[in-house]
Amino acid sequence: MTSPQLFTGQDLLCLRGGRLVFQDLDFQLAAGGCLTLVGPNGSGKSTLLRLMAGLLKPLRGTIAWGGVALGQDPEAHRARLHYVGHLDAVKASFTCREILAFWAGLRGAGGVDAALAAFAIDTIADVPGRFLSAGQRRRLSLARLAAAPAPLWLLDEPTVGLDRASVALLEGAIARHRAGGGRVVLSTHIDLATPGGEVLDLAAFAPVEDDQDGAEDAA
Amino acid sequence: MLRLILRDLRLVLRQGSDATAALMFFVLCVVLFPFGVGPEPNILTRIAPGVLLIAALLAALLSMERLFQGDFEDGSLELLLLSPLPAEGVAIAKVAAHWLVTGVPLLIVAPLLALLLRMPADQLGLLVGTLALATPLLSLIGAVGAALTLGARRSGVLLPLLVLPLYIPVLIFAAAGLDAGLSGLSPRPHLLLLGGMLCGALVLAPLAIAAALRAAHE
Amino acid sequence: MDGFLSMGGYAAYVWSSYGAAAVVLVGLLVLSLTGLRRVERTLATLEAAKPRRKREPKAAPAPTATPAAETTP
Amino acid sequence: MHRFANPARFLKIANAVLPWAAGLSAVCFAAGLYLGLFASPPDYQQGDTVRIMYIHVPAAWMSMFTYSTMAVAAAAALVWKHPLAEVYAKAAAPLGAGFTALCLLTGSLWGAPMWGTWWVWDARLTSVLVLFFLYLGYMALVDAFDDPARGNKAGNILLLVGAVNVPIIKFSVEWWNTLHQPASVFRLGGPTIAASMLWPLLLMAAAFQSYFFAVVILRIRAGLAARRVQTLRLGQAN
Repeated sequence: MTSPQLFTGQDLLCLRGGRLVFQDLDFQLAAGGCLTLVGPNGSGKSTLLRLMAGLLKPLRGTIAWGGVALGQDPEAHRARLHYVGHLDAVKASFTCREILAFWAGLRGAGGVDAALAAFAIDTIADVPGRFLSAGQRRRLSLARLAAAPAPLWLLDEPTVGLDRASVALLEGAIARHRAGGGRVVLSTHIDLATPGGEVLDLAAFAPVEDDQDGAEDAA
Repeated sequence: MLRLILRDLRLVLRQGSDATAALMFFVLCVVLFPFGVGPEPNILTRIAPGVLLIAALLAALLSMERLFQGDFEDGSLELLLLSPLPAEGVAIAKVAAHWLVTGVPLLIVAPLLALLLRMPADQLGLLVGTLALATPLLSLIGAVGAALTLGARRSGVLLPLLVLPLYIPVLIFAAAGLDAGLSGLSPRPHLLLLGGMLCGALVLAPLAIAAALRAAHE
Repeated sequence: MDGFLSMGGYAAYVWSSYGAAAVVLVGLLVLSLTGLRRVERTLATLEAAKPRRKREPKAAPAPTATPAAETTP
Repeated sequence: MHRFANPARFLKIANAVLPWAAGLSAVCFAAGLYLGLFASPPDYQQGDTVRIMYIHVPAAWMSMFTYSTMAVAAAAALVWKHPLAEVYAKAAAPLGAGFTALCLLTGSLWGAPMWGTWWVWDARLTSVLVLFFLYLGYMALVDAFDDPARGNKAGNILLLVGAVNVPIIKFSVEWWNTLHQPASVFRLGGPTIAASMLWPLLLMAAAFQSYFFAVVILRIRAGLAARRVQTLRLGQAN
């Protein structure tokens, strides 16, 4: 799972709903690295994560994995990433084991029980989704990370709804993932122990409000 | 892709609401016609093909709105778009699941209802054959509309308006095939055209659906 | 003159067609014009109300990008 | 839109073209109406109802012209990411729908004296009716989303899907028409129509065309201004 290639972004500029979210943003992430995105609401943390996942295309600039732009081979990029968004994708009528088996199966992996144990939901493995609490649903969504190996983890505020113990489980999983050569990009509002990780403050790349030839002239 | 189809089938079996709703609508819609048009056999036979096809078309449309909605709201669709499975694969799997859930039951029930509408018994084989070609088309074209209206405000009204003009060729050729069968002519040309449209839709519809799904997640 | 008005007995059809044409064409024109006026008025108020933010001196001048998309219709 | 989609140059060109288009349209309408209503003879068969043709045919032509340009604009927006294409498509849609409605109305008014009924499922009229629903579908879809960009994207896809289906619909309606109603009711003379009728027809077609350009430019300006308003409102929000 360790791949020497760098995960890089150059000169990124992103537009959402006609509004400039950030410009001239660069980042670099090597194997084993961890990038924590911080910044006020609306500064583009989720947008940047969706850009990295390939759901969004930047108006300018490129994101590359080992020098190869994402647009070249989107399928390969999707095969190497896990994305955890705000929604937990839990079906009310399926049990935790079935949900996890489905998502792991999509990636041809089978470590379901280990993943359930990693996030302490092996005890409720056979409970249908409709009975799960928010924290349990979130832990089930995070369990997908452990169920199928993928070098790049993109976590959008993973700690929302988690109690102290679960946050520790997440930190453990991230540490194990990074030790194995994987890399993580996450956005968070609470401080998460990510030893040796870098912080990217998106406020530094906010659009400049100059009026003349600035961001939104003569539209 | 098969895994996604099986998941959808299991999902529907457990929830069960969508499948039966479409089927019940089809049955009720067809049964109501004699009360409106009168029981004379020759009228009923004359309008049987049109009634059956239009009821099938509306039944497919009824269950179409929920096609992506469930997965879109709980985030599964986003994860599916980020899985190694290409978006077109997700589209085909969803359409196949929809066809198996709503299309196939229609095929089974249609001959019985056709007898209700005094359709001659020897035409039932042709009816099932025509519906076998038409119902996947209805699922494919309807799915394009469902994907386009993902996240739209009042998609309940919007979806039929988008999809009905595109359903017209399917309705025309299928009804023409059945009419030809009724009047003893060969339904071959109509069914061949219907088959051609099905092949075209099998290739083009997933492209449009995939583009619409990606647009919904931008 | 009345021969012309009666349109050979089809006055109702001919004149209602031209009437419908007038209604549709003029209607679309008027709707478009009023729409344009309304939007440009709200735009003017928004432009005026835009907070006068001083231009912070940017450390690295943003590269003046040439418009990527050719904009002739 | 962002400065990379700088419409300033387009607005300069549009504002230059606008007066010419409006002027041409006014002149053509005046000439067309005069020739059509006064100077040209009634048809030996249809009498004066033939004058409805001077509205019906240009409207039919414009409804198809508008839809095809919208489909091309949708392709430009989706494939080449041209930022102004979708503004054009959204601006032209109501005009297209108006032309289609006008075509349907004048079609039935023109045929009514001969057919004795207001509507006949003639192949062409039926195709125009379906086209009308395609227009309504597009307009409803574009405005059905909170984020206008999302609406435009979905609208573009629908236009491409529609463009692929229009020939199929046309063919199937013709096929269906021949099955159920062998003789078409009346055949327009086509190139053999008298020169005295051809001129008003061409003038009215030119009038409709220039009218379309003038009004679509107005609507594009409104569309761009609305987009600018939305950007400013979002800017105010945070």
